[in-house]
Amino acid sequence: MTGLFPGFLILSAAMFSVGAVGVLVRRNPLVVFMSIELMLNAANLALITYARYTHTMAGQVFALIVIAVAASEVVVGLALITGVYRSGHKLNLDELSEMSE
Amino acid sequence: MNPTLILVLSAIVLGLPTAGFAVSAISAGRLPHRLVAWTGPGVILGAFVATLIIFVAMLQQPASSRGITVVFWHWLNTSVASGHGVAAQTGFNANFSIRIDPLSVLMMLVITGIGGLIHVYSVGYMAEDPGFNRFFAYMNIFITSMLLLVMSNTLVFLVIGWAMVAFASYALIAFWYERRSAVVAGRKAFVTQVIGDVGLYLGAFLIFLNLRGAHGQLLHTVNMQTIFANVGPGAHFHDGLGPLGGGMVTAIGILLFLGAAAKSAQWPLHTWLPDAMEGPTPVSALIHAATMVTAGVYLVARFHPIYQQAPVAAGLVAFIGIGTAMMAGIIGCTQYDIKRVIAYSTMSQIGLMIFAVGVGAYSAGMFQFFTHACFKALLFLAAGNVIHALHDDQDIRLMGGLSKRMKATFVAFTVGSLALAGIPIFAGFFSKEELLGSGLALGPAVPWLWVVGVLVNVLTSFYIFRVVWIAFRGEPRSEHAEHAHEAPLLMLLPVLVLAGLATVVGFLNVDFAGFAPITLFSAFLKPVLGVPAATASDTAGALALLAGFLLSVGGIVLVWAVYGRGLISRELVPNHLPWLYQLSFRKFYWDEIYDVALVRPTVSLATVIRRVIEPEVMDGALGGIRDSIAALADDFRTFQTGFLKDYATWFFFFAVVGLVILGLRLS
Amino acid sequence: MTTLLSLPPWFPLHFVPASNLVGILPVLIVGGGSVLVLLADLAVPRRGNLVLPVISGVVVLGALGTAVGQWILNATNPVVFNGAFADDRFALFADFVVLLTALAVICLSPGYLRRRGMEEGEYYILLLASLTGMLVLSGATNLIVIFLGVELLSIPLYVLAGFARDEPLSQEAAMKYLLLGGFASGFLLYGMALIYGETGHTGLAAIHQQLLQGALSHSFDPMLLAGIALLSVGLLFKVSAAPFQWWTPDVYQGSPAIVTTFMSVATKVAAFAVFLRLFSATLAPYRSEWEVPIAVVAIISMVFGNLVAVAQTSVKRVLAYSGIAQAGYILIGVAVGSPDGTQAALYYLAAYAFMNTGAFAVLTILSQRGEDCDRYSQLAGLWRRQPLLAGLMALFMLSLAGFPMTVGFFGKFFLFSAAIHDGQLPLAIWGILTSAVSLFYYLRVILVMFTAVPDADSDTAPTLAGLSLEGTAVASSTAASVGIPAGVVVVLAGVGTVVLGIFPALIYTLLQGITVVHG
Amino acid sequence: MNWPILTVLLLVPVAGALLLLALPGARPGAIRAILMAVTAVTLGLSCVLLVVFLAVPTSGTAKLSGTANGQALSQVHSPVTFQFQEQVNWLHSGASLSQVHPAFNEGNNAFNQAGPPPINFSYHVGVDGLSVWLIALAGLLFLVAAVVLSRKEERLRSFAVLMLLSEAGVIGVLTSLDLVLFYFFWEAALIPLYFLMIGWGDERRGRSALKFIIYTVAGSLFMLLAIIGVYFVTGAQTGVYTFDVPTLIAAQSFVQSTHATTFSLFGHSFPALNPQDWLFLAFALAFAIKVPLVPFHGWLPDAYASGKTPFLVFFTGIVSKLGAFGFIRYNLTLFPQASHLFQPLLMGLAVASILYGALAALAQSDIKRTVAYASISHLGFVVLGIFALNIDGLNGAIIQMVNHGLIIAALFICVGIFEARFGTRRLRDLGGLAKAMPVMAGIFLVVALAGLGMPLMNSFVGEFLILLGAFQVSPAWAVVASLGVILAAWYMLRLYQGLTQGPLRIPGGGDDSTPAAILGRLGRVDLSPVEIVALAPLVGLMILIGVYPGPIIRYSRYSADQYVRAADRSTGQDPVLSTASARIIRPDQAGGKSSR
Repeated sequence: MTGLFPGFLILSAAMFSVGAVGVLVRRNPLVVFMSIELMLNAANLALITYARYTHTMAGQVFALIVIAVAASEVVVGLALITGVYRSGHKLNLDELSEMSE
Repeated sequence: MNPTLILVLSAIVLGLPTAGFAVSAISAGRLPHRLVAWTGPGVILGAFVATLIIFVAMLQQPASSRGITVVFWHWLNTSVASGHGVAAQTGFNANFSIRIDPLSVLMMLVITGIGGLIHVYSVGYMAEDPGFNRFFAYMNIFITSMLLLVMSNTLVFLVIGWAMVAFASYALIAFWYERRSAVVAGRKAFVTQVIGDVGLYLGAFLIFLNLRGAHGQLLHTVNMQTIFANVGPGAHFHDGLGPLGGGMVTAIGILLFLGAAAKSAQWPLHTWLPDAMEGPTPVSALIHAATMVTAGVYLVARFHPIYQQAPVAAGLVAFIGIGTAMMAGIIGCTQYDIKRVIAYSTMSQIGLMIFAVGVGAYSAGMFQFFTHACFKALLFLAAGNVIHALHDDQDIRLMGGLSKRMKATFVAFTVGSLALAGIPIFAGFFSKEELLGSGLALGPAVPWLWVVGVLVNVLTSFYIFRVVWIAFRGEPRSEHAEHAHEAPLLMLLPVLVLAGLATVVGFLNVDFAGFAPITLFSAFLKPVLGVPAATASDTAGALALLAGFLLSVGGIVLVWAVYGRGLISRELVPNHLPWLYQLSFRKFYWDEIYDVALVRPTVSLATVIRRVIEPEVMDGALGGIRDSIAALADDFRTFQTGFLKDYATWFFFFAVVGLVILGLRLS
Repeated sequence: MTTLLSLPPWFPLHFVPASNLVGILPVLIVGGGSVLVLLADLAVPRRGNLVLPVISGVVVLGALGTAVGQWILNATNPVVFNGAFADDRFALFADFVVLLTALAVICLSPGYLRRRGMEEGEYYILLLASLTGMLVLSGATNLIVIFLGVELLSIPLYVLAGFARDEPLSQEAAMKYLLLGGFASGFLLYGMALIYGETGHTGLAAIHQQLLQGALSHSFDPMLLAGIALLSVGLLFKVSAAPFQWWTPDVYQGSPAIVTTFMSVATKVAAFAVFLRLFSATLAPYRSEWEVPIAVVAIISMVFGNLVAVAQTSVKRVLAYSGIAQAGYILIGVAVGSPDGTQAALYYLAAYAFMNTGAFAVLTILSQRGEDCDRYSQLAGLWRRQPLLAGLMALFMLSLAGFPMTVGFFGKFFLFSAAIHDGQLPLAIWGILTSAVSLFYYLRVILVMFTAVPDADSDTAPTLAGLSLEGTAVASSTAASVGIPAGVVVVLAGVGTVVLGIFPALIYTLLQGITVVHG
Repeated sequence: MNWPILTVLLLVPVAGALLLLALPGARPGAIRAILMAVTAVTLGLSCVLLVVFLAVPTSGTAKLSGTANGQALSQVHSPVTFQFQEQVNWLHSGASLSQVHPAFNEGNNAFNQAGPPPINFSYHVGVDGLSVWLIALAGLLFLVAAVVLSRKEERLRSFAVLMLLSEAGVIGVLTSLDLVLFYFFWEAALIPLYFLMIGWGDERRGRSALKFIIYTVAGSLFMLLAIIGVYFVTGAQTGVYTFDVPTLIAAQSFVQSTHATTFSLFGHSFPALNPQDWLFLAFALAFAIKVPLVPFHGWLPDAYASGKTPFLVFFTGIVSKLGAFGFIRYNLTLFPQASHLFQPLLMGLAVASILYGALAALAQSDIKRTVAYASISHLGFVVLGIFALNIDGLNGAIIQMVNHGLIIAALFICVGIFEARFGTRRLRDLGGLAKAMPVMAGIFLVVALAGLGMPLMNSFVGEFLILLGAFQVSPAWAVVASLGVILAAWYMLRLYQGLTQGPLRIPGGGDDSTPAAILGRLGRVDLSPVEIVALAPLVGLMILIGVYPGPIIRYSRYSADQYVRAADRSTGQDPVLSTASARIIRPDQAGGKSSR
C-alpha cells in the first residue's frame, strides 16, 4: 500500500486536472458539472489516500461528507440547468453571457 | 509747545478733511451740491487755519525746540513680553504718531493753503459736473492722505499716507470714469505708485531690521525720529558695510528713492504723470503741482540723515533728478496739449528739486518746492480757466488770441510763466538761483551736472513761453477760442491770489552773494534740515546767477524769434534733426519701451497661464489622471468578459500562478 | 446550565453532551427554523401574506438572542464537538453581523418580492438554510465543518440567485454562480485534502500545532503550503477578492436585488470570519509565507475593484466591484496578521454590513416589477422625489468611500492604523490611493441622485411612506408603499452608519475582549 | 469659564440644523429667520469667547499631561497653550485583542508580537490666539451668508441645514485638539460642502464639486496616514502613544530627527528624508491643497466660479483658511525640524502662488474666476508668512487669514450681485456700472482696495507683516512676493474698472445703447438694503482692522510666539530654553513713542 501511495496521489491530481480542464474547455453545462464532480472526487481520492497513509479516520469521514454534499449540489445544479434549458436557452454556456464587463 | 494742543490741532488737521470725505462717502452723494460747495473747501481751509495756529505756536518756540512728536494710538505690536517662562521676543511694533516740526509744518501749510485755494477754485470749475460731491470727497481724502504722509512719524504711516495719496490720485485722475482714457490713466498712475510703495516699504524693512543703536544693539524701530537719531555719522548700521560707504545704507537710499521717484514722476517711474492730465484741471493743479509730486522731494529731504550717509545713493538721486529735468524739458518743447506742457514742466522742475536734495541742498530744494507749488498751481489753474472757457479743448493749436478775451487769466499765466522761467523778482528766480547755486557748490561731479541744470533753464523758458505765445497771442484758431470768456470770479480769485504769491514768496529767501541775505525760509527749516555742507563762493554764485538768468531770457528770446517774428523757422528742428524732434515728441519712447518690455510680457505670460497652463497643465494633470483612470478601468473591465469559460480560466490561471510562485520560492 | 438543558433520554441525540448543543444553539435554531418555514409554507396559503417572513424573522431574532446570551455568558472554553466548532466571541461577533443582516433582508423581503412578483415560500427556506451555513462557517474549527459550512451557505444561494425564474439575467447569474462556485469548491476541497494529508488532522488546533513545529524549525512543508494556497483560493473566491472575483459582478447584477443584498454582506462576513480564523490563528506560524501573497491579493482587489467600478453603468455592478474593493481593504487586516489587524478587519466587516446592507436596501426599495433598480437613470433626481431615501443612499455611498461621520471612516482608520503599525505602509498607501479613486463612482451615484433630472417613467417608484423629508407631496398615487419594515431597515442602517461613525467605541469595545480559538 | 462654551458653540449649529429638519412645513421666511438666528447666536458665542479669552495666556508653561511612559516627559512644558479646554474620552482601548491563541503567549517569540499600543483618542477641544479669531470670523461669515441667502432660493431648507452643518464642521476643525477629532471634522465638513456644491450653482457645478472633493480627499487621505504615522513614530520614540495634540506637541521635543544619510543630486548632497519629513510632507500636501498653493489649486477656480453667493461667502471666506490654519497648528508644532528643512520649499510655493494667482487673475475674462485667482494669490501671502517662521510673519499670516476671509467674502458678494443682476460673468459684457449703481460702485471700490492691499485697510497690515517676516528669512523671496502686490493693484483695478468704469455696457444692450436708454431699461439695480446690511460689517471691519489692527495682534501674538518657539525646537531641547537667539526686547525702543 505504501508503495502505491504516491500513485494514488498522482491519480488524484490527474483527476483533478482533468476535471479542471473539463470545466475550462467544455461548453455544455452538464459536462462542466460532471467535471466539477470529477474534481471533488479527485479530492475524495486524495482524502482517502491520506487517511490510509496517516492512519486517521478523519479523511474517510470527510470523504463521506463530501459525497453527501456533492449529491445535494448535483440536485440543485441539475434543477438549475433544467430551469435554464426550459427558459429557452440552449445548453451552451457561451450563450449565457449577457452580463459582462 | 503744548503736546495736548498739538495733539488736538493735528487731529483737527487730519480729521477735518477726513470728515469731509466720510460725510460725502457715507451719504453716497445724496448731499445737496450747495452744501458740499461749502463743506468741501471749508474743511480744507479749516485745516489750514489749524495749521496756521500750529505754525504760530511753533514760531514762538526757540528754533531748537520746534519739533514735537505726538502719539495718536498704538497701531500694532507683535512683541511678546517676557514672563510665563518664556523670554521676551521683539517683533514689529508701530504707533500712529505724528511729527510736528518746521519741515512738516511747511508741507502742511502748502498742502492746506494751496490745496484750499484749489478747492475754492474747484467749486467754480466743477459746478456743472454731476459728480460734484464725489469730486470733493476725493479731493478731501487726497488732502488727508497728503497730510498723513508729511505728518507721520513712523515709517508705516509714511507708507500708508504714501499709498493713500496714490489711491486718491487714482480716483481723481479717473474721475471722469466714463472716459476710457481717464480710466487707463488712473490705473497706470496707481500701478506705478504701487511700485514705488513697494520700494518704500522694502527700504523700511531694511531700516527696521538693520538699524543699530549706540551700543550696537538692533533697534527694531520704525520711529523716524529714533532712526534719524541713530543714523547719523558713526551710526551703527548693520555690519554689512560694503564698498561705497555702506552697501546697506545705499540700498536703503535707493529703495526709498524708488518711492520718491514714483510719486515725483522721476525716471524711471515718470510715465504716469502726463497721462494723469486726464483728470479735471484742479486735480492737476493739486496733485501735479503743489502736493503729490513733491512728496518725493519731501521724502529725500526728510530722510537726509540717511542720504548723507549714502553718497552713492544720493548721487544717483541727483543724477536721476537732473536727467529727468532735462528729458522732461526737451519733451515739453514739442507738446501741444497745454496741460501736458505744464505737466512736463512739473516733471522737469521736480527733477531740479530732486537734484538739489540729492546733492544735499535740502533747504534749497524745499524752497524751490515751495515757490513751485505757488506758480505751478497758478499755471494749472490759469490753464484750467482757458480750458473751461474753451469747453475742454486742451490743444494749444486750437487756441490763440486769448490774451484779449481773457485778460486776467493771461496776466496770471504770464506771471506764472515768468516765475517758472526764473525771471527776477518772481518767485522762481530766487528759488532756482539758490538751487543752482547750491548745486554748483555741492554737486559731486560738479560742473557738468550743474551745467545741465542751468541748460534746463533755457528749455523751461522756451516751452512755457511757447505756450504763452501760441495760446494767448495771435488770432483765434477755433470756434471755441473765438468765443472764449473770462472765468467766473470764483475761479479767478484763487488764480489771482496765487499770482500774487508767485510774485512775492521768493523774497522769503534771498540769498545771493553780496546782497542783503534774507533767510527766513532756510532759517525756519534749519532745525530739521541743517545747513548745507558747502555754499557757493560769491564769484561762483554770481556766475551761476548770471548764467541762469541769461539762459532764461535766452529761452524767451528764442520763443519770440521763432513764434513771434518767425526769424527762425518752426520746422528747423523737425527738418534738420528729425530724430531729436521725434524723440521729444514721442516722449523718449518710454511708454513704448515699457509697453514692450514690461506690460506686454506680463500680459502675455498671464494669457499663457490662462489659455495654456491652466487648461492644459493644471486641469490637464487632473484630467490626465482621470483619463488614465478611466482608460485603465476600461482596460481592466474587459477581463470581465461575461463568458463563464473565461472566468474559470482566469481563476485557474491565477491559482496556478500562485502555486508556481510558491514552488519557485521554495526551490 | 447543564441540568437545565439536559436532554430527555428519548431524544435521539442523547449521546451528544448537551453543552455541545448549547454551543451551536444559534445554528440549531436557524436550521430548525428553516424546516419550520418549510412546513409552514405547506400549511399557509401561498401568496401575499406575512406568515413566512414573520416566522423567519422570529427565528432569526431567536438566534440573535441566543447569540447575545452566549456572548454574555462568555464561556471559558468555547469549544464544542471535540474542537470541531467554537462558540467564541469571535464567532459570535460574526454571528451578530450575519444575523442582523439576515433580519434586515427578511424585513425588506415581503415588499420586494411582492413588487417583483416572486412571492414564493421557498425563498425564506433557502434564506434560512444559507444563513445556517454562515453560522456554521463562523464557528467552524475543523476543515470538515468549514467545507460543510461553505457548501451549506452556497447551495441555497445558487438557487436564490436564480430566483427570478423568468428573468434571463437571473438564470445566467445562477448558472455562473453554481458552476464557478462548484469549481472553487473543488480547489477548496483539494487544498483541505492536502493540508489533512500533510498534518494528519482536520482540526484547526491540531493543524496549528503541526505548523508551529514546522515553523520553529524553519522548515515549511511544500505540500502543506500548496494546500494552504488552494484553500485560500477557495476562500478568496467566496469573499470575492481579486483575482478570484470573476463571478461577483455578474452574479450580483443578475440576482434579484434582495438576494444580492444578502449575498454581498452575509456571505462575505461569514467567509471572512473563517478566513480570519484560519489566518490569524491557525496559520499564524506560516505567516512569513502567506503574508506577501495575501497583501498582493489585497492590493489587486483594491485596485481592480475600484478601477473597474469607475467604468460601470449598472449600479448593482458598481456595488459589486465596490464589494471586491472592500474585500481588498478587509484583507489588509488579514495580511497584517497582528491582533489589531484582526480587530480592524472585524470592525470593518461590521461597518460593511451596515453600509452595504443600507445601499442595497435602497436599491431593493426602488426596484419594481420586471426589473431591479440598476441603472443610474433610475436614480436620477431621486432627491426631488424621495429626499430621505436619496439622503440615506448618499450616506451609504459616503460611508463606503470612508468619510468621517460614517462608520466606514473608522473602519478604514483602524485598518490603516494596523497596517502602519505593522510596518505595511505600502498596503495603507494603496488603500488610500484606491480610496481616492473610489470617490469617482461613489460620488457619481450621489451626483446622479441629487442633480440629474429624473426619468419620466421612474416616478412610479415606491416612496418611503410617511418618512418623506420634504412633506408628502412626492407620494404620488402611482407610488406603492414599501411598507414600514423596509423603511425602518434603511433608516436603521442609516442611523447605525452615523452613530457608529461618531461613536466607534460601541463596536470597538465589543472587539476588545475577543479571543479567537480554533479547537 | 465654567460651562463648556466650545461644545456649545459646536452644537448650536447642529441643533439649528435639527430644528430646521424638524419643521417640515416651515415657510421660507421662517427658515431664513431661524437660520439667521442660529448663526447670530453662534456669532454671539464666538464674541463671548473673544471677550473672555485671555490675551496673555495665564500659563505659558502648561505641563505635559497624558500618560507618558517616559518619565522625563512629565517634566516638559508644552510649548503651545490652549484655553477653554474640554476633554472627554472618545475611544479608549486599554487592552486590545491581545492574544489570538494560547500558543501566542507560550513564549514562542517567533510569532509572539507585542500587543499593539492602545488606541486612544478623545473629544478634546480648545482654542488659542490663532483659532479664536478664525472662529469669530466663521461666526461672522456664516451670519453674512445667512443674510445674503435669498428667501426665494430653491430648496431653501436643505441649503440652510447644510450650511449649519458646514458651520459646525468648520468650528470643529478649528477647536479640535486631537488629531483624530481634527481629521474627523476636517473630512466631515466636506460632506455638507459637497452637497451645497452639487445642489446649487451653475451648470458645471457637478464637475466642479467632484474636482474639489477628489483633490481635497486625495490630500487628506495622505494626512490620515500621517496622523497614524505621527502616533506610531512619536510613540515608538518617546513611549507616548497618543493622538492628543498638546501632548504630541510637547513630545516632539524628544523625537530624534537626524539626517543621518544623504544622497547627492546634481552635485549637491541632500539629506535623505526621515519619517518626520515624510509626515510633514503628507500634512503639508493636505493643507496645500486646501489653501490652495500652486500647483495644487486646480479645484479652486471651478469651485469658486460655480458656487452660489451665500455658499461662496463662507466657503471662500473660512473654509479656505483651514489649510493655512492646519499649517500653523500642525506642521509647525509637530514637525519642527522638518518645518525648517522645508521652509524654502513652502516659501517658494507660496511665492509661486502669489505670482501665479496674480497673473492668472490678470488674464481672466470671467469676474468670478478673477476673484478666485486673486484668492490664490492672497493666500500665497498667508503661507509665505507662516513659513517665515518668525513672529512677524506668523502674526501677519494670522491677521491676513481674517482679512482675507472678510475681503474674499465681500468680493464674492459683489461679483455675485453683478452676476445676478446682469446674468453674465464676462467682464467684457459689463462696464460703466457706477452710473447705474453708484452705491455698489462705492462699496465695491472699498472692497477692491482692501483686496489690493491698500494701506489703512486690513490686508495691508497682514501683507506688511508677512513681507517683513519673509524679508528676514529671505529678502529675495520678499522682493519677488512684492511683485504680487503690484500685480494685485493691476488685476483688482482691471476688475473694478472693467465693471464700474468706462462706457456703460450691459449684456444684450439692445438697439439704443446710449447710457440714458440703458439706465432707463435697467431701472433700479443698485444695492438692496439687505445687501448693504450684509456688506456693511465686512466693509466696516476692513477699515477698522486697517486703522487699528492692535486688538487682533494682541490676541494672536502670544500664540504666534508659541508656534514660532514650537517650530524652533531641535531635538531634546526644552522649548522654553530654545529661544536663546530671540531678539532682546528693549522697552524704551519698543514703541514709536518718544516725545519731547
